[in-house]
Amino acid sequence: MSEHIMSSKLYYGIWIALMCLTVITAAVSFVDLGPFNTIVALVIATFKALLVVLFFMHVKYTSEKLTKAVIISSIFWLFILLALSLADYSTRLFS
Amino acid sequence: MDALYIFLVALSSFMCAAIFTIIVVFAVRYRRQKGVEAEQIEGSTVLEVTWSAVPLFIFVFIFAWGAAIYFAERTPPRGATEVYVVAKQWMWKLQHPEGPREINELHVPVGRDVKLIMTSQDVIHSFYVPSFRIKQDVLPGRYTTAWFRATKPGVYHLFCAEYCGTMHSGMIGQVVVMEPNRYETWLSGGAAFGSLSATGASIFEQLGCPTCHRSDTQGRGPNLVGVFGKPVQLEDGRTVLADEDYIRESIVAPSAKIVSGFKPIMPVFQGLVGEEQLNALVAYIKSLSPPPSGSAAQPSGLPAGAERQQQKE
Amino acid sequence: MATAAVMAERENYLNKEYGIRSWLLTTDHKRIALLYLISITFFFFIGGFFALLIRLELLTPAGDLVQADTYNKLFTMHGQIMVFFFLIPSIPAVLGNFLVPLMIGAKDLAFPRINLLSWYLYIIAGIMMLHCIVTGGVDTGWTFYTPFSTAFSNTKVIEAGLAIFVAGFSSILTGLNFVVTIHRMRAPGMTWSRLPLFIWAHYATSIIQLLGTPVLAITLVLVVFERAFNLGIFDPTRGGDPLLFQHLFWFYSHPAVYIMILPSMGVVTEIIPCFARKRIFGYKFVAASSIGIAVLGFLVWAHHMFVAGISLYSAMIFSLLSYLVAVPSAIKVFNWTATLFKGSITFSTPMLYAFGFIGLFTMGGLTGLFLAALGIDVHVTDTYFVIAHFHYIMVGGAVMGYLAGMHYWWPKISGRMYPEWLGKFAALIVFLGFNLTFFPQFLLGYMGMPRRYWQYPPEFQVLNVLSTAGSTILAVGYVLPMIYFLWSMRYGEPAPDNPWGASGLEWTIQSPPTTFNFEETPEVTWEAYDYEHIPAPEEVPVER
Amino acid sequence: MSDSPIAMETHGPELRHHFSSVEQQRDAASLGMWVFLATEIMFFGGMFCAYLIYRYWYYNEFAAGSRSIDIYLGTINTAVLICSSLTVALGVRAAQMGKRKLLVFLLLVTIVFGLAFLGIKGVEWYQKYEEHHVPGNSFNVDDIIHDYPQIHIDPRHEQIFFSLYFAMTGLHALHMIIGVGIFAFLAYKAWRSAYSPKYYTPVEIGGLYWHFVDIVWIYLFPLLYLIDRKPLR
Repeated sequence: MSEHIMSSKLYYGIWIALMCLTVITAAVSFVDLGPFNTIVALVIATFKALLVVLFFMHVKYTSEKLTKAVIISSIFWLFILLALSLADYSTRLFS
Repeated sequence: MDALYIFLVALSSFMCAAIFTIIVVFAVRYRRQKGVEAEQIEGSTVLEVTWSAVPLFIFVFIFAWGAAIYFAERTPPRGATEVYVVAKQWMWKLQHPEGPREINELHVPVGRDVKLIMTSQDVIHSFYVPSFRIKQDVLPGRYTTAWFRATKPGVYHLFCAEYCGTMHSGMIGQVVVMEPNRYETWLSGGAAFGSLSATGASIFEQLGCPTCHRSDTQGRGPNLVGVFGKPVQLEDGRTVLADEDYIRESIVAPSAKIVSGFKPIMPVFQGLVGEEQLNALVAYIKSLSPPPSGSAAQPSGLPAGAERQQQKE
Repeated sequence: MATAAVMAERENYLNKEYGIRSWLLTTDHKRIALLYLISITFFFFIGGFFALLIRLELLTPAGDLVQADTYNKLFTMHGQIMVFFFLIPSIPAVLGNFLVPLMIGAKDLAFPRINLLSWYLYIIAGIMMLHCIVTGGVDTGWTFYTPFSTAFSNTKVIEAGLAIFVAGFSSILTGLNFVVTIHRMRAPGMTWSRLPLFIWAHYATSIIQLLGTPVLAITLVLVVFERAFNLGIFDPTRGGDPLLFQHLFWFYSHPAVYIMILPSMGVVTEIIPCFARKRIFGYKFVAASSIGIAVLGFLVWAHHMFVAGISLYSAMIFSLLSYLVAVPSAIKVFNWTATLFKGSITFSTPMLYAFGFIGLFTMGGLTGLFLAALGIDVHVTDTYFVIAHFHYIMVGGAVMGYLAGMHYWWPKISGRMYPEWLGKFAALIVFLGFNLTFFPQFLLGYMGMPRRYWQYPPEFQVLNVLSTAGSTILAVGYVLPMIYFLWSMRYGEPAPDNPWGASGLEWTIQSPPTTFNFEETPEVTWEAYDYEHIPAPEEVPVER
Repeated sequence: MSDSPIAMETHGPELRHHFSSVEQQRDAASLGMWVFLATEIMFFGGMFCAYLIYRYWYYNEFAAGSRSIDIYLGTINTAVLICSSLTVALGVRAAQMGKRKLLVFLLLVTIVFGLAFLGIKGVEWYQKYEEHHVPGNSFNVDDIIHDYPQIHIDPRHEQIFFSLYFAMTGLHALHMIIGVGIFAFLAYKAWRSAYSPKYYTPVEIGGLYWHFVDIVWIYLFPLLYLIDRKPLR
């Protein structure tokens, strides 16, 4: 799988990016963006998670499609759970 | 819905019969015989697509039919008589708008639309009258509704259909459907209970609600006249419909949805008023709005003895 | 017999080592399969005993045999044991464990020690469950509906919940092992389109186990926390929502039905081609329908909640999706039937069970159409109609498939043949007993008898008596195979390597197999079910 | 295990009998961990589902509850976990390159970060305990209600927030504890020279687990700590 040995510089770069994003997300939460606060927080979290998955967990360099399939399908199933549950909760008021 | 049921029974019987016949015919016709080799067949995409698509069309048709029935079952007609139901382990309590209260027994006249507004005091129950084809879970903490129109006089089973503890199977009762004139007699044999909304009105007074909820715009609380069934603008910008659940919530947890322009100062009545009193209050507040059509609560002075008065057919 | 002597000399996984340690510390997938077989049989008979008590209580309308509380515990524990301790591990953990490596040409599952761990987890869970039963039991229904389970029941909800939590992990580990094994351990040439459909079915099952079970696990954790620490997550008096529990519970528990039925379908898909001497009709569609069921099965859970107070619109969505999942099941039934066409059919015991499976599964599936139709569901849900429906699927389907598979592979597992006439007789008894037990329950349900009733109005009695009578016949039908399987282990005819003239790698090796299954890794050059190249049983030269 | 003569001659001690090659074994182990992580996503997913629905219903209580948690401790803890992920990634790299001492050192540093995280988490929980914010019989949020007179707060709904807060952070902490255990085992084996550039699969899949636990926290942090920190109107 990860025959590829990545340079430690890249690891430090990712680490700096993650630390910066952490500080940014904490700081931004004190600014009133209306409904965008949540969106910004989640976008930053997703971006951080992507960095970890792609670089620290080597998914970017793996030739294995299966790993990506596993990740995508687990996210898809989580989406099923959340979306179809919310389908009930968000329409209860109408009926 | 019985038409759909019969259709499905017929369809299923047909499919079962067809598949079983085919299997039996194949099994006999192609049983092992000396010198006869099996013929290898790969499969056929045309056949596969056909027998996927045809059932799918039938299924969508059944779905649409079933959904239409469900929609009708879930949408009470305007002007239905509203009976409040409180379920508890292991008993049904029913409150008529005219005032009488019953336990494990519901008297209704033939041909009248009856809407049930139900809640539970403890666990989940389910109001099930097999003969009327209605079933609805009764949940604690909120209202669910069901409706029916009885077409034939008689005594029908009322079951609890959601497992609710030790005496789940003892939580049964009956729905007594009467000719309208006998129903009137039954009603007039009842107690001197005021109508449900009148009871609600007196509870409203007792709890001191009118000090704030005045019928002008000067009260510290919103004016409740005409509020039911209308959208309400909330303090946080949202708009909700003032239905039974909203009124109920505004009594037990008043500050959850504050009406725009008011302060969250109303005391919490959670635990201070029981489910039946709550129902009465809700019925009273509903009566302050002009009813959609004629049959809402009327002031009444019914004679004594309505509750538990039994008139078996 | 000379053959017996020869057989006895051959080393196999059974006689290689003796002693309790060699079993309890084994990492051989075949031995673990047998450990599972013994443990699930034990739980099957406990669950079955409860079922008989339930039926006896319902013989009369009055609640006279047991107390109401006892009755409630009986149906609760019958459900929990049968679902979590018998049906879910039944085919995957016994036949799947035994056969998945054999069928794909592997020496073992990918993680033998995790496989053993999963059995130990199962046993720990089983002991917790038994302890729970003997110290008072639990009465919430197997569904654990809140707030009854969290705030009102006075029984051992926490212990039962934790037992099922642990059993869930056992199930997850089995599924994980299968997925990895099927991906990574296939023999050279064993491409995806050459896999036996039994493997496809287990692959689909494993997907459900992996992605559904954790949701049940976390839900039970929340229930246990709520009960233990007095929280309010599912309690409406404290702002919680009991329907949220139902959503999370059924997110697993509906797909769990497919955990039970898919492996059975896999078994039947092996048996029918073998005894019809034919390639399976429409291999690709049968394989795809397994995966289709696994995926679509996750989209339909709220059809258990049509009268529970969910919104009108989501009920419509879930009803429509429920019909979609019926399509792949229909495809399978049609393909099995088509496979018989122009075959050369023999009526051995496994084939009889397979026929029984198709019949009962078809009825179970068609009655599912009733329940998915919103308008009708309102009337028949939570009645005996539902009981009958899911017993047709789970007992008529899953258990019939399990018995079919046990008979089919018993020669491979034990190296002995069971008595054929007794097998056929038992198959017949099971089929008749089953229908007599459960068909009347469809009628009861339509007449309006609610489920979980300890006493009932007298007009329902006749059908209940029929049902109880059927259940005793069914019980005999289940005890018989156990007796003759045990008998055959000592006295049965030694089994040849391939008694049925079946295709598949598991039949190319000796019966019973050696510990590492294959002397050398096989190279697969043929398609699945190539019955034109395999001689039927009599034509096989006698084993010597 | 090794009594099959065919298997014996072809492989070293780390290859188990039923695999035909080291690559096959490593691929199997790696896929196994990824599949396990998929189940973990669904495990946390159930709670995320509950969180989502109650946050949608009881936004005020969630916002106020979120404010009452110490954001500085939360941010520091996020940073600690990110640092630990870095040391894990560098550790896997050290294993790939066969630097035994560096590997042991990095694994130990990871454990220290893990324990630091748990310690800070403990401090945070202790604060909540002192403030009677732990759900249960002594639960009391009068202080929160007093702090935010502008918004209405229902103590029962506040309790749901804190129930979810403790359930989610608690299960995450449990995963951290298991992770520290795994890494202690890995460090011991690494010190005993069990790993080499040819065989470092346990380090790699242990690392995958650790990164996953880190990712869960990356989501828990904004969802629990940062719901609404903006100045009150």
